[in-house]
Amino acid sequence: MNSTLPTLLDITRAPIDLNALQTSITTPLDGAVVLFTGTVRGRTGDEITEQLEYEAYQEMAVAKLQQIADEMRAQFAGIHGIALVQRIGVMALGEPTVAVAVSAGHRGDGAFEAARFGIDRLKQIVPVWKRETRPDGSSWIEGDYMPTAADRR
Amino acid sequence: MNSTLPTLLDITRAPIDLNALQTSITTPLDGAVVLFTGTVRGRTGDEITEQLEYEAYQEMAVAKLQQIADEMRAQFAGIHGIALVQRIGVMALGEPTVAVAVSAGHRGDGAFEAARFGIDRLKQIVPVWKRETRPDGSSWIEGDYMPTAADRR
Amino acid sequence: MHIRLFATLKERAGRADIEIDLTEDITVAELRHRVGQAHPQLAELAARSVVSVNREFAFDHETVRASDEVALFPPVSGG
Amino acid sequence: MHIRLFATLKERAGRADIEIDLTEDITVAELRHRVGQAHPQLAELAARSVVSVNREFAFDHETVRASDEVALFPPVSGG
Repeated sequence: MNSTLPTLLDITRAPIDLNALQTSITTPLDGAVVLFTGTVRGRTGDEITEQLEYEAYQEMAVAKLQQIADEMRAQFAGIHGIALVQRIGVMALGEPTVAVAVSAGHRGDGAFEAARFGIDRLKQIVPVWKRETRPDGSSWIEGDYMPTAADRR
Repeated sequence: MNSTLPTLLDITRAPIDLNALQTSITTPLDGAVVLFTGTVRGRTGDEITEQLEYEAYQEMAVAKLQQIADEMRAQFAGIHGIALVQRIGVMALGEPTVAVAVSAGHRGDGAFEAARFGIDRLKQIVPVWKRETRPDGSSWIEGDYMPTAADRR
Repeated sequence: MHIRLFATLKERAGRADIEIDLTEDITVAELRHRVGQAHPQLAELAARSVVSVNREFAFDHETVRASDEVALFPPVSGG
Repeated sequence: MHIRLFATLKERAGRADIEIDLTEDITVAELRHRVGQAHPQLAELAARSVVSVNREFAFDHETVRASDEVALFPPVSGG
Protein backbone atom coordinates (compact mmCIF):
# COMPACT_ATOMS: atom_id res chain seq x y z
CA MET A 1 0.00 0.00 0.00
CA ASN A 2 2.81 2.43 0.86
CA SER A 3 4.15 2.29 -2.67
CA THR A 4 1.00 4.03 -3.94
CA LEU A 5 1.17 6.84 -1.38
CA PRO A 6 2.98 10.04 -2.45
CA THR A 7 6.42 10.54 -0.92
CA LEU A 8 8.34 13.63 -2.00
CA LEU A 9 11.97 13.85 -0.80
CA ASP A 10 14.27 16.62 -1.95
CA ILE A 11 17.48 18.50 -1.16
CA THR A 12 17.19 21.48 -3.45
CA ARG A 13 18.50 24.95 -4.23
CA ALA A 14 15.06 26.07 -5.45
CA PRO A 15 12.69 28.10 -3.24
CA ILE A 16 10.12 25.88 -1.50
CA ASP A 17 6.62 26.28 -2.97
CA LEU A 18 4.13 25.39 -0.24
CA ASN A 19 1.14 25.34 -2.62
CA ALA A 20 2.88 22.82 -4.87
CA LEU A 21 3.89 20.70 -1.86
CA GLN A 22 0.33 20.62 -0.53
CA THR A 23 -1.02 19.58 -3.92
CA SER A 24 1.64 16.96 -4.54
CA ILE A 25 1.02 14.97 -1.34
CA THR A 26 -2.79 15.24 -1.12
CA THR A 27 -4.64 12.07 -2.19
CA PRO A 28 -8.40 11.67 -2.75
CA LEU A 29 -8.56 10.09 0.72
CA ASP A 30 -7.20 13.21 2.43
CA GLY A 31 -9.09 15.94 4.24
CA ALA A 32 -6.18 17.29 6.27
CA VAL A 33 -2.62 18.42 5.58
CA VAL A 34 -0.12 19.56 8.23
CA LEU A 35 2.86 21.51 6.97
CA PHE A 36 5.83 22.57 9.08
CA THR A 37 8.29 25.08 7.70
CA GLY A 38 11.52 26.21 9.27
CA THR A 39 12.40 29.81 8.45
CA VAL A 40 15.47 32.02 8.79
CA ARG A 41 15.02 33.71 12.19
CA GLY A 42 16.43 37.23 12.16
CA ARG A 43 16.65 37.67 15.92
CA THR A 44 17.38 35.19 18.71
CA GLY A 45 17.43 37.14 21.96
CA ASP A 46 19.95 39.94 21.31
CA GLU A 47 21.64 38.11 18.44
CA ILE A 48 21.05 39.31 14.88
CA THR A 49 21.19 36.89 11.93
CA GLU A 50 21.66 38.45 8.51
CA GLN A 51 21.52 35.30 6.39
CA LEU A 52 22.02 31.57 6.52
CA GLU A 53 23.82 29.38 4.03
CA TYR A 54 23.09 25.65 4.03
CA GLU A 55 25.17 22.85 2.60
CA ALA A 56 24.39 19.14 2.42
CA TYR A 57 26.06 15.80 1.91
CA GLN A 58 23.51 15.35 -0.85
CA GLU A 59 23.58 11.59 -1.47
CA MET A 60 23.46 10.63 2.21
CA ALA A 61 20.89 13.35 2.97
CA VAL A 62 18.42 11.94 0.46
CA ALA A 63 18.93 8.44 1.89
CA LYS A 64 18.26 9.75 5.41
CA LEU A 65 15.09 11.57 4.26
CA GLN A 66 13.86 8.23 2.91
CA GLN A 67 14.64 6.60 6.26
CA ILE A 68 12.62 9.30 8.07
CA ALA A 69 9.63 8.86 5.72
CA ASP A 70 9.74 5.12 6.45
CA GLU A 71 9.91 5.76 10.20
CA MET A 72 6.94 8.14 9.93
CA ARG A 73 4.79 5.57 8.13
CA ALA A 74 5.80 2.88 10.64
CA GLN A 75 4.86 5.03 13.64
CA PHE A 76 1.79 6.83 12.28
CA ALA A 77 -0.32 4.32 10.41
CA GLY A 78 -3.08 6.82 9.57
CA ILE A 79 -1.01 9.16 7.44
CA HIS A 80 -0.92 9.14 3.63
CA GLY A 81 1.33 11.60 1.76
CA ILE A 82 4.71 12.77 3.03
CA ALA A 83 7.00 15.56 1.81
CA LEU A 84 10.46 16.21 3.29
CA VAL A 85 12.28 19.06 1.55
CA GLN A 86 15.48 20.73 2.71
CA ARG A 87 16.60 23.79 0.81
CA ILE A 88 20.35 24.50 0.50
CA GLY A 89 22.27 27.59 -0.58
CA VAL A 90 21.87 31.16 0.73
CA MET A 91 18.56 32.14 2.32
CA ALA A 92 17.29 35.48 3.56
CA LEU A 93 15.18 36.30 6.61
CA GLY A 94 11.72 34.75 6.72
CA GLU A 95 12.32 32.34 3.83
CA PRO A 96 11.38 28.69 4.34
CA THR A 97 14.56 26.65 4.73
CA VAL A 98 12.86 23.29 5.23
CA ALA A 99 9.36 21.85 4.85
CA VAL A 100 7.75 18.74 6.31
CA ALA A 101 4.23 18.04 5.05
CA VAL A 102 1.90 15.16 5.94
CA SER A 103 -1.58 14.38 4.65
CA ALA A 104 -4.27 12.23 6.29
CA GLY A 105 -7.98 11.56 6.11
CA HIS A 106 -8.82 13.63 9.17
CA ARG A 107 -6.94 16.03 11.44
CA GLY A 108 -6.89 13.47 14.25
CA ASP A 109 -5.22 10.75 12.18
CA GLY A 110 -1.65 11.57 13.20
CA ALA A 111 -0.59 14.23 10.68
CA PHE A 112 0.28 16.77 13.41
CA GLU A 113 2.31 14.23 15.37
CA ALA A 114 4.01 12.82 12.27
CA ALA A 115 5.06 16.30 11.06
CA ARG A 116 6.56 17.08 14.45
CA PHE A 117 8.39 13.75 14.48
CA GLY A 118 9.63 14.36 10.93
CA ILE A 119 11.24 17.73 11.66
CA ASP A 120 12.74 16.43 14.92
CA ARG A 121 14.36 13.52 13.10
CA LEU A 122 15.52 15.67 10.20
CA LYS A 123 17.39 17.87 12.65
CA GLN A 124 19.04 14.78 14.17
CA ILE A 125 20.14 12.60 11.27
CA VAL A 126 20.08 14.40 7.91
CA PRO A 127 23.60 15.59 6.99
CA VAL A 128 22.95 19.30 6.39
CA TRP A 129 24.76 22.22 8.05
CA LYS A 130 24.13 25.91 8.19
CA ARG A 131 26.59 28.78 8.18
CA GLU A 132 25.29 31.87 9.93
CA THR A 133 26.21 35.40 8.92
CA ARG A 134 25.93 37.97 11.72
CA PRO A 135 26.97 41.65 11.78
CA ASP A 136 30.33 40.53 13.32
CA GLY A 137 31.13 37.74 10.86
CA SER A 138 30.06 34.25 9.93
CA SER A 139 30.57 30.71 11.24
CA TRP A 140 29.32 27.17 10.87
CA ILE A 141 26.64 26.10 13.34
CA GLU A 142 27.18 22.67 14.87
CA GLY A 143 24.23 20.63 16.08
CA ASP A 144 24.13 18.92 19.44
CA TYR A 145 22.93 15.43 18.48
CA MET A 146 25.48 12.62 18.09
CA PRO A 147 23.95 9.76 16.10
CA THR A 148 23.97 6.22 17.48
CA ALA A 149 23.65 2.82 15.83
CA ALA A 150 19.86 3.13 16.32
CA ASP A 151 19.87 5.98 13.78
CA ARG A 152 20.89 3.69 10.95
CA ARG A 153 18.37 2.10 8.62
CA MET B 1 2.61 43.30 22.67
CA ASN B 2 -0.09 41.31 20.86
CA SER B 3 -1.06 44.36 18.83
CA THR B 4 2.27 44.23 17.01
CA LEU B 5 1.98 40.55 16.16
CA PRO B 6 0.46 39.66 12.76
CA THR B 7 -3.09 38.31 12.86
CA LEU B 8 -4.71 37.50 9.53
CA LEU B 9 -8.43 36.60 9.67
CA ASP B 10 -10.45 36.06 6.52
CA ILE B 11 -13.62 34.52 5.11
CA THR B 12 -12.93 34.64 1.41
CA ARG B 13 -13.97 33.34 -2.00
CA ALA B 14 -10.38 33.51 -3.26
CA PRO B 15 -8.14 30.42 -3.41
CA ILE B 16 -5.90 30.13 -0.34
CA ASP B 17 -2.24 30.91 -1.15
CA LEU B 18 -0.08 29.05 1.39
CA ASN B 19 3.12 30.86 0.38
CA ALA B 20 1.49 34.25 0.98
CA LEU B 21 0.06 33.07 4.32
CA GLN B 22 3.47 31.84 5.49
CA THR B 23 5.09 35.13 4.56
CA SER B 24 2.37 37.30 6.08
CA ILE B 25 2.55 35.80 9.58
CA THR B 26 6.32 35.26 9.87
CA THR B 27 8.10 37.86 12.03
CA PRO B 28 11.88 38.36 12.45
CA LEU B 29 11.57 36.43 15.73
CA ASP B 30 10.24 33.32 14.01
CA GLY B 31 12.08 30.16 13.03
CA ALA B 32 9.04 27.87 12.77
CA VAL B 33 5.63 27.97 11.08
CA VAL B 34 2.96 25.28 11.40
CA LEU B 35 0.24 25.34 8.79
CA PHE B 36 -2.88 23.18 8.83
CA THR B 37 -5.06 22.98 5.73
CA GLY B 38 -8.39 21.24 5.37
CA THR B 39 -8.98 19.88 1.88
CA VAL B 40 -11.94 18.50 -0.03
CA ARG B 41 -11.75 14.75 0.59
CA GLY B 42 -12.99 12.81 -2.43
CA ARG B 43 -13.56 9.49 -0.68
CA THR B 44 -14.70 8.70 2.87
CA GLY B 45 -15.00 4.94 3.13
CA ASP B 46 -17.28 3.99 0.22
CA GLU B 47 -18.77 7.48 -0.09
CA ILE B 48 -17.74 9.64 -3.05
CA THR B 49 -17.71 13.44 -2.78
CA GLU B 50 -17.75 15.36 -6.06
CA GLN B 51 -17.55 18.88 -4.69
CA LEU B 52 -18.25 20.96 -1.61
CA GLU B 53 -19.90 24.36 -1.44
CA TYR B 54 -19.36 26.47 1.67
CA GLU B 55 -21.42 29.37 2.93
CA ALA B 56 -20.82 31.62 5.93
CA TYR B 57 -22.59 34.06 8.18
CA GLN B 58 -19.79 36.40 7.24
CA GLU B 59 -19.99 39.08 9.94
CA MET B 60 -20.31 36.65 12.83
CA ALA B 61 -17.71 34.29 11.32
CA VAL B 62 -15.06 37.02 11.29
CA ALA B 63 -15.89 37.91 14.91
CA LYS B 64 -15.53 34.25 15.92
CA LEU B 65 -12.17 33.95 14.10
CA GLN B 66 -10.97 36.92 16.17
CA GLN B 67 -12.17 35.16 19.33
CA ILE B 68 -10.23 32.02 18.38
CA ALA B 69 -7.04 34.03 17.70
CA ASP B 70 -7.42 35.62 21.15
CA GLU B 71 -7.94 32.19 22.75
CA MET B 72 -4.84 30.86 20.97
CA ARG B 73 -2.66 33.71 22.26
CA ALA B 74 -4.06 33.28 25.77
CA GLN B 75 -3.32 29.53 25.82
CA PHE B 76 -0.03 29.43 23.90
CA ALA B 77 2.12 32.30 25.11
CA GLY B 78 5.10 31.40 22.87
CA ILE B 79 3.35 31.90 19.53
CA HIS B 80 3.67 35.01 17.37
CA GLY B 81 1.75 35.28 14.07
CA ILE B 82 -1.69 33.71 13.48
CA ALA B 83 -3.67 33.22 10.27
CA LEU B 84 -7.22 31.82 10.24
CA VAL B 85 -8.70 31.68 6.74
CA GLN B 86 -11.92 29.95 5.70
CA ARG B 87 -12.68 29.80 2.01
CA ILE B 88 -16.33 29.85 0.87
CA GLY B 89 -17.98 29.05 -2.46
CA VAL B 90 -17.54 25.92 -4.58
CA MET B 91 -14.35 23.88 -4.13
CA ALA B 92 -13.03 20.86 -6.02
CA LEU B 93 -11.21 17.78 -4.73
CA GLY B 94 -7.87 18.41 -3.06
CA GLU B 95 -8.30 22.19 -2.81
CA PRO B 96 -7.60 23.81 0.57
CA THR B 97 -10.90 24.85 2.13
CA VAL B 98 -9.44 26.29 5.32
CA ALA B 99 -6.00 27.23 6.65
CA VAL B 100 -4.72 27.73 10.17
CA ALA B 101 -1.13 28.99 10.39
CA VAL B 102 0.93 29.80 13.47
CA SER B 103 4.49 31.12 13.74
CA ALA B 104 6.87 30.89 16.70
CA GLY B 105 10.54 31.23 17.54
CA HIS B 106 11.18 27.48 17.67
CA ARG B 107 9.20 24.36 16.83
CA GLY B 108 8.73 23.54 20.51
CA ASP B 109 7.14 26.90 21.37
CA GLY B 110 3.53 25.78 20.91
CA ALA B 111 2.88 26.34 17.20
CA PHE B 112 1.87 22.71 16.60
CA GLU B 113 -0.48 22.69 19.58
CA ALA B 114 -1.93 26.12 18.78
CA ALA B 115 -2.67 25.15 15.16
CA ARG B 116 -4.47 22.01 16.30
CA PHE B 117 -6.46 24.02 18.84
CA GLY B 118 -7.31 26.62 16.19
CA ILE B 119 -8.78 24.16 13.70
CA ASP B 120 -10.68 22.34 16.46
CA ARG B 121 -12.27 25.60 17.64
CA LEU B 122 -13.00 26.77 14.10
CA LYS B 123 -15.01 23.60 13.53
CA GLN B 124 -16.98 24.25 16.73
CA ILE B 125 -17.87 27.93 16.73
CA VAL B 126 -17.35 29.64 13.35
CA PRO B 127 -20.69 29.89 11.50
CA VAL B 128 -19.81 28.21 8.20
CA TRP B 129 -21.62 25.28 6.58
CA LYS B 130 -20.83 22.98 3.72
CA ARG B 131 -23.11 21.48 1.13
CA GLU B 132 -21.83 18.21 -0.25
CA THR B 133 -22.47 17.03 -3.81
CA ARG B 134 -22.34 13.25 -4.28
CA PRO B 135 -23.20 11.13 -7.32
CA ASP B 136 -26.74 10.70 -5.87
CA GLY B 137 -27.44 14.36 -5.10
CA SER B 138 -26.48 17.09 -2.68
CA SER B 139 -27.30 18.09 0.89
CA TRP B 140 -26.17 20.38 3.69
CA ILE B 141 -23.85 18.83 6.25
CA GLU B 142 -24.74 19.60 9.87
CA GLY B 143 -22.03 19.62 12.54
CA ASP B 144 -22.39 17.88 15.86
CA TYR B 145 -21.27 20.59 18.29
CA MET B 146 -23.91 22.69 20.09
CA PRO B 147 -22.32 25.87 21.43
CA THR B 148 -22.64 26.79 25.09
CA ALA B 149 -22.33 30.08 26.96
CA ALA B 150 -18.61 29.29 27.38
CA ASP B 151 -18.21 29.71 23.60
CA ARG B 152 -19.02 33.42 23.75
CA ARG B 153 -16.33 36.06 23.99
CA MET C 1 -38.14 41.60 13.24
CA HIS C 2 -35.79 40.44 10.51
CA ILE C 3 -34.25 36.95 11.02
CA ARG C 4 -31.37 35.59 8.94
CA LEU C 5 -31.34 31.90 7.99
CA PHE C 6 -28.43 29.72 6.87
CA ALA C 7 -27.85 26.25 5.41
CA THR C 8 -30.68 23.79 6.13
CA LEU C 9 -32.97 26.51 7.51
CA LYS C 10 -32.50 28.72 4.47
CA GLU C 11 -33.16 25.73 2.22
CA ARG C 12 -36.33 24.74 4.12
CA ALA C 13 -37.65 28.34 4.08
CA GLY C 14 -36.76 28.83 0.43
CA ARG C 15 -35.25 32.20 1.34
CA ALA C 16 -32.32 33.73 3.26
CA ASP C 17 -34.39 35.72 5.74
CA ILE C 18 -37.86 35.91 7.25
CA GLU C 19 -39.86 38.50 9.15
CA ILE C 20 -41.84 38.05 12.35
CA ASP C 21 -43.87 40.69 14.18
CA LEU C 22 -42.09 41.77 17.33
CA THR C 23 -42.55 44.92 19.38
CA GLU C 24 -41.89 43.73 22.93
CA ASP C 25 -38.78 41.95 24.29
CA ILE C 26 -39.08 38.14 24.24
CA THR C 27 -36.90 35.19 25.20
CA VAL C 28 -34.93 33.11 22.73
CA ALA C 29 -37.26 30.19 23.53
CA GLU C 30 -40.29 32.34 22.62
CA LEU C 31 -38.50 33.45 19.45
CA ARG C 32 -38.15 29.82 18.34
CA HIS C 33 -41.88 29.32 18.98
CA ARG C 34 -42.94 32.42 17.02
CA VAL C 35 -40.74 31.46 14.04
CA GLY C 36 -42.50 28.08 13.99
CA GLN C 37 -45.94 29.71 14.19
CA ALA C 38 -45.25 32.20 11.40
CA HIS C 39 -43.41 29.66 9.21
CA PRO C 40 -44.69 26.16 10.03
CA GLN C 41 -42.20 24.48 7.68
CA LEU C 42 -39.44 25.81 10.00
CA ALA C 43 -41.05 24.77 13.30
CA GLU C 44 -39.10 21.56 13.79
CA LEU C 45 -35.73 23.06 12.77
CA ALA C 46 -36.28 26.29 14.74
CA ALA C 47 -36.88 24.31 17.91
CA ARG C 48 -33.37 22.79 17.79
CA SER C 49 -31.26 25.22 15.78
CA VAL C 50 -28.48 27.48 17.02
CA VAL C 51 -29.65 31.04 17.67
CA SER C 52 -27.35 34.06 17.45
CA VAL C 53 -28.17 37.55 18.72
CA ASN C 54 -25.91 40.39 17.61
CA ARG C 55 -23.41 37.86 16.20
CA GLU C 56 -23.05 35.93 19.45
CA PHE C 57 -24.56 32.63 20.57
CA ALA C 58 -27.82 33.09 22.54
CA PHE C 59 -29.69 30.66 24.80
CA ASP C 60 -33.31 29.98 25.62
CA HIS C 61 -33.67 32.05 28.80
CA GLU C 62 -32.01 35.13 27.29
CA THR C 63 -33.76 38.21 25.91
CA VAL C 64 -34.20 39.30 22.29
CA ARG C 65 -35.09 42.90 21.42
CA ALA C 66 -36.75 44.05 18.21
CA SER C 67 -33.61 45.97 17.26
CA ASP C 68 -31.27 42.96 17.60
CA GLU C 69 -29.57 41.21 14.67
CA VAL C 70 -30.88 37.63 14.93
CA ALA C 71 -29.95 34.48 12.99
CA LEU C 72 -30.97 30.82 13.09
CA PHE C 73 -28.68 28.07 11.79
CA PRO C 74 -27.72 24.41 12.23
CA PRO C 75 -24.57 23.30 14.11
CA VAL C 76 -21.65 24.55 12.04
CA SER C 77 -19.82 22.30 9.54
CA GLY C 78 -17.00 24.49 8.21
CA GLY C 79 -13.28 23.83 8.11
CA MET D 1 41.40 6.57 0.29
CA HIS D 2 39.30 9.58 -0.58
CA ILE D 3 37.50 11.25 2.41
CA ARG D 4 34.79 13.89 2.03
CA LEU D 5 34.65 16.78 4.49
CA PHE D 6 31.76 19.10 5.30
CA ALA D 7 31.10 22.32 7.22
CA THR D 8 33.72 23.01 9.94
CA LEU D 9 35.99 20.19 8.75
CA LYS D 10 35.96 21.42 5.18
CA GLU D 11 36.70 24.94 6.39
CA ARG D 12 39.58 23.82 8.61
CA ALA D 13 41.11 21.71 5.81
CA GLY D 14 40.60 24.44 3.22
CA ARG D 15 39.22 21.81 0.85
CA ALA D 16 36.21 19.52 0.39
CA ASP D 17 38.13 16.24 0.42
CA ILE D 18 41.42 14.74 1.49
CA GLU D 19 43.36 11.58 0.67
CA ILE D 20 44.98 9.15 3.09
CA ASP D 21 46.99 6.05 2.20
CA LEU D 22 44.96 2.95 2.95
CA THR D 23 45.42 -0.54 1.61
CA GLU D 24 44.33 -2.74 4.53
CA ASP D 25 40.98 -2.64 6.41
CA ILE D 26 41.07 -0.42 9.51
CA THR D 27 38.61 0.60 12.23
CA VAL D 28 36.79 3.91 12.30
CA ALA D 29 38.85 4.82 15.38
CA GLU D 30 42.05 4.19 13.45
CA LEU D 31 40.69 6.22 10.53
CA ARG D 32 40.22 9.23 12.83
CA HIS D 33 43.84 8.80 13.98
CA ARG D 34 45.26 8.56 10.48
CA VAL D 35 43.34 11.64 9.30
CA GLY D 36 44.90 13.57 12.21
CA GLN D 37 48.37 12.29 11.38
CA ALA D 38 48.12 13.14 7.69
CA HIS D 39 46.38 16.49 8.30
CA PRO D 40 47.37 17.79 11.74
CA GLN D 41 45.02 20.79 11.50
CA LEU D 42 42.12 18.27 11.44
CA ALA D 43 43.32 16.11 14.35
CA GLU D 44 41.14 17.67 17.04
CA LEU D 45 38.00 17.77 14.87
CA ALA D 46 38.53 14.28 13.43
CA ALA D 47 38.68 12.80 16.92
CA ARG D 48 35.14 13.96 17.71
CA SER D 49 33.38 14.29 14.35
CA VAL D 50 30.63 12.12 12.93
CA VAL D 51 31.92 9.47 10.52
CA SER D 52 29.86 8.01 7.71
CA VAL D 53 30.73 4.93 5.68
CA ASN D 54 28.78 4.30 2.49
CA ARG D 55 26.28 7.03 3.46
CA GLU D 56 25.49 5.51 6.85
CA PHE D 57 26.69 6.43 10.34
CA ALA D 58 29.73 4.41 11.46
CA PHE D 59 31.23 3.88 14.90
CA ASP D 60 34.71 3.43 16.32
CA HIS D 61 34.86 -0.36 16.49
CA GLU D 62 33.53 -0.83 12.94
CA THR D 63 35.59 -1.57 9.83
CA VAL D 64 36.46 0.72 6.93
CA ARG D 65 37.67 -0.67 3.62
CA ALA D 66 39.71 1.20 1.01
CA SER D 67 36.79 1.01 -1.44
CA ASP D 68 34.25 2.57 0.96
CA GLU D 69 32.74 6.05 0.53
CA VAL D 70 33.81 7.83 3.74
CA ALA D 71 32.89 11.28 5.08
CA LEU D 72 33.69 13.27 8.24
CA PHE D 73 31.39 16.03 9.47
CA PRO D 74 30.19 17.81 12.61
CA PRO D 75 26.80 17.08 14.24
CA VAL D 76 24.17 18.20 11.73
CA SER D 77 22.49 21.61 11.96
CA GLY D 78 19.95 21.59 9.13
CA GLY D 79 16.25 22.26 9.24
